[in-house]
Amino acid sequence: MKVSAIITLKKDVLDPQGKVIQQALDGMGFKDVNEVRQGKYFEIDVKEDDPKKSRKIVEDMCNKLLANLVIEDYKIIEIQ
Amino acid sequence: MKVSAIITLKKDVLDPQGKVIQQALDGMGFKDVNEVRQGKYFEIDVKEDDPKKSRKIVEDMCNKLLANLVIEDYKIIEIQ
Amino acid sequence: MEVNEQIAIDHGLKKEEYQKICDLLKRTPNLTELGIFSAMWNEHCSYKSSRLHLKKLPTSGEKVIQGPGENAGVIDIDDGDAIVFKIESHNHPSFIEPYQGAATGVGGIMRDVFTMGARPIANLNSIHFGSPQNKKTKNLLRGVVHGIGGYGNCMGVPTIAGQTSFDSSYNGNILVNAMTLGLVKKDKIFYSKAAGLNKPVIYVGSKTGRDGIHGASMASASFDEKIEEKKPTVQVGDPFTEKLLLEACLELMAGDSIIAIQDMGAAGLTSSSIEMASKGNLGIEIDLNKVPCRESKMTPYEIMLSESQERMLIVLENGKEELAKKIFDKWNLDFAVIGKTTNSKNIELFFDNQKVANIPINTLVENSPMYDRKWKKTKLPKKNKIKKEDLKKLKVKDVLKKILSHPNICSKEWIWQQYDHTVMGDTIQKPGGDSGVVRVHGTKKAVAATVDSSAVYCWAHPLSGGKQIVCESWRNLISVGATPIAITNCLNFGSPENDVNMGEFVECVQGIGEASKHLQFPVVSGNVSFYNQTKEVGIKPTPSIGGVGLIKDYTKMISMDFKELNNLVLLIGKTEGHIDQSLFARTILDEKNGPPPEINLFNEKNNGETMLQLIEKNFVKSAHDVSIGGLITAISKMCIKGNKGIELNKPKSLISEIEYLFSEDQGRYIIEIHPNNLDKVVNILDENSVHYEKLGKIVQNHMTINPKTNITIDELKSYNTNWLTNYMSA
Amino acid sequence: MKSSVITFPGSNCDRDMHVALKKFGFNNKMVWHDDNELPKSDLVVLPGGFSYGDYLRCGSMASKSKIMQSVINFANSGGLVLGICNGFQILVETGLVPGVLLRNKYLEFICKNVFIKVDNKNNPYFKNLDKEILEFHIAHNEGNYFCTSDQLKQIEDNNQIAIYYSNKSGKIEDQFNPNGSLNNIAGIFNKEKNVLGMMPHPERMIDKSLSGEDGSLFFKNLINNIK
Ligand SMILES: Nc1ncnc2c1ncn2[C@@H]1O[C@H](COP(=O)(O)OP(=O)(O)O)[C@@H](O)[C@H]1O
Ligand SMILES: [Mg+2]
Repeated sequence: MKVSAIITLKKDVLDPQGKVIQQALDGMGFKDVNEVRQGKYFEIDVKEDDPKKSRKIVEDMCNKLLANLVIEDYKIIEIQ
Repeated sequence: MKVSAIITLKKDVLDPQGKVIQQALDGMGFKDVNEVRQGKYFEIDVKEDDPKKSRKIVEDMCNKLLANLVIEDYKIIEIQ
Repeated sequence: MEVNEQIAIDHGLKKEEYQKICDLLKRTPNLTELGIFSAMWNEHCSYKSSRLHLKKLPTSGEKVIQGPGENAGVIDIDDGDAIVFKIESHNHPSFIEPYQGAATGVGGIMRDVFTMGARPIANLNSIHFGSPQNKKTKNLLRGVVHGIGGYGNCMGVPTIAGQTSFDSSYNGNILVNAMTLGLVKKDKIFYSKAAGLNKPVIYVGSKTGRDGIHGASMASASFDEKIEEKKPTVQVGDPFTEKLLLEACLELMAGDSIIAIQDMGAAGLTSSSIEMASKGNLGIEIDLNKVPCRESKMTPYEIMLSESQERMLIVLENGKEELAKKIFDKWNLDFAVIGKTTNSKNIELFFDNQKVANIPINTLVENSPMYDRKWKKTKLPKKNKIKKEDLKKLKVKDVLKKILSHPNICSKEWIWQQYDHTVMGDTIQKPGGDSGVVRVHGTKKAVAATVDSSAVYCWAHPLSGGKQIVCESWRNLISVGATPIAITNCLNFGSPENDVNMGEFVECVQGIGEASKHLQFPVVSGNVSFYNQTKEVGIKPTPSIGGVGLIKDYTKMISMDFKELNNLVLLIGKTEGHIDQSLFARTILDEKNGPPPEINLFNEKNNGETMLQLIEKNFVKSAHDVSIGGLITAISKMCIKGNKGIELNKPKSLISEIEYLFSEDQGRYIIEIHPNNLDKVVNILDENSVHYEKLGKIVQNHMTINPKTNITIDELKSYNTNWLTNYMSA
Repeated sequence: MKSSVITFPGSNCDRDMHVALKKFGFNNKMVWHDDNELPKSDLVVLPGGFSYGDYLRCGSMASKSKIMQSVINFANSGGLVLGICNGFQILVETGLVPGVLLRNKYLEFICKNVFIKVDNKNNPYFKNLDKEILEFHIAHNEGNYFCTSDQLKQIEDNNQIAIYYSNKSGKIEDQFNPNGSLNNIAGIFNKEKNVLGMMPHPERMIDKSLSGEDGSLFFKNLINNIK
């Protein structure tokens, strides 16, 4: 199954990327932006047909490698 | 409103990052992985209360800056 | 919240310290005040366990413009030019989040340097990891290297040298020390001493967020088992903003608006504002509502203790606010007038029109605790009795292969190839040599820098170990033809509350002091990192020494690669065959006891100065000092780099061949000279009573050690170059 | 000969480029990204570095800077525009040269000397150069050139490939490819050959004390061609 996960910086952690992108958007005329936060997106295709088990596997990957839980959170957004 | 978008590499574009992550996962014992693709995730908070208009604004941002349409696709995944 | 003893203890303060605070204030502090005390009085800011001992280091000299006590040390390199440099640790954060921890370490040390008005021109790093077999090591190494590169490369400052080692004592506590050199005109150096009343206090750089609150306290607490659950806040580095901050600060510094400037490092706004006021013997008043904040509803406590990166505090001349603002606007950085200097000698903080803190500055600085901790002396260990027959059984080639491919000897190219080492267009010796060398832009001069440490020697006998690193630093500079000028030191130790660890500290510092005094190689800046330990066990004592030297004419720089066939190779210094604590003894014989090699400071100085004479007279075609791995390891590296071989003479020495080749006696160099100059060189060596040997001559692509041992240069290369790359890609 | 080097926020090879251009006889001006007008120039250089921290895609935000409109107009009217490293990435993002630059294959920043083979001398940059193979220096994280197969065909049909990664004797093979770049491509022209984007840094090789001197050949030849 294909599992999609997003990893974002925790709320109070500085997001330098988001900040600079917001400034760039502003310079291009997108003035009405409160905030931009950037994160990572993963689409992981696992050899597993059970959605629950697939989710479990990808959560495990997030915990062990993909996310650094000191500064990041993850969320599974889609399983198909 | 807060609009979430994901940007992914087009199918035929090599994703070196995804590949290396897959190898790393493999090394950690996650053997049953067919493929890993990495993308970007954006959460953009715009001063606009209409969901349709908010979507339009963020699509515009993706077209003009956030995505490089030669190699990337974007998708709005959530508006709230 | 009412402050009480328990809350103080939770802030890392001791019971007695809390009592002292109440006595000094003659009242109970409020929470913001307690936070300020805890930050100022913790080990990281107050040097409470180390101050007493650091005082003994020699810190002055003919070339010293500024010794310890400022953001960084400053030395004179003639013609009105000066070099600002310092080394800093970022150990704990790097263990928790290797990429961001290392990155912000590099960012922090660069700020220390450009705060003084200097443009950073070179970065170095000293990084130490657990054993390669430890399952965390690989990811930590990768993360740290990416972090150092990620920050330094983006800043456009070349990383020109460093040091990397592996030892199981770092399994639960890696070391990441970053060093920066900056170039400044002698008459344009900026200091952190405020002066004058009612001068505007300016905040510039990034906004303040909730990051790293209590980072400084974290750096001063040892790791316990629960560290992984603890999730302390680690800062995220923003090198792009720092690059803008660098350019904006230098632009403002070109004028005459600044009275004092201080970066916000550990303990952020707290320590920067207090230090500036304290040095100027002034008071300071800050309106916390004016501080640019990233998050809403930040409290005075959070604002004062935040360790958000890429921020500076400036005391300006009156009337220069507009001009300064214009510059920071141009670079898209936050700018705010947040307060002023006062004559109260207190730090006074206002928030929502209320006074939220009022503390006499001397209670935070002069009255901070200072401890004379208990410490244990380390006796010089007894020499091992190594059986000659055991050594005879070993094949030189097998041993050499193991030594050259040892993680602590093998080529670190995998690391430094990820660091931009050529940006700025002045790098004339890249990583991989004895020192990195950069030209002083637009002049004939060049500056050499090296960073070294010898944890094994320091562990076996801290006093000798301390001396040895200073000597090694001095040798690495001389080997590239630089006259050594001064050092910076980063003292990485276990807990000062443990008398063995404290003893290691005291005696290493003593050793560093003795050597630096004898070599006239003063200490101009440094940093102490205690509590590098997991549970009760400290790391091996690991002082890192960063040395800086000057090459007057960069065309006379020396490198270690063998240059020309038929040239002669000489060994400077005496080989006694000291095997204990050598890499050979520890890895081949598995013998971990015994004393480190003896340091003879008189010979060290004499040999080094004689080397400089030979270099000055253009006799030296290539040079390399002998360090871990011994004589044959040093020669092998010169062969590999120069892609040439050597035919070694039969040694006249009485010691066994293995001892001759792998012992780690100190004060030695290998040099290449033209045969026509042999007599002249020998004359100079004799005149200075320097011991030397004729080792052999340079030949094509093979190394002949004795009639039975013949190794091709390609073999040597394969031993030396593959280990790290293979390890990282496995 | 007049040249202009654009400084973007985060550029860090701008000074190095200035030093190199001056050394070989250009009268160079530094131009701020937020300016509207380019000074009169025979050559415009987009230097290396990390414009806007490379925080989105390399070069993407710089390509939207104010000055870039003038640079694009200058290029479209036949002016010479040279993009080095981050400058190449900016050119790609403006569409002045085709393709994109992805993360290096092994996801590591690479700083080292490489050999490059000059493929096409029928242009103002390499005309009259008396060497085919140069030793250049690279220092980048995103130099992995990529384009679609249709684009590749066009590029090849128009002779737009400027330089390839090769070995010392000019062999263009996978093992000499430092970053996974498509067909070992290290630099690309626009159709008209007045715009050149390349990853290597000739400005770091202009003195025998540095990593090498082949950069000097490049600049000397360039100024002679412009004269
Ligand atoms: N982390 C690092 N960063 C940059 N260069 C490094 C690093 N680690 C090692 N090096 C380089 O590798 C070479 C070998 O280091 P080292 O074995 O400590 O040398 P030596 O024994 O001559 O002091 C040196 O040139 C050093 O600058
Ligand atoms: Mg050395």
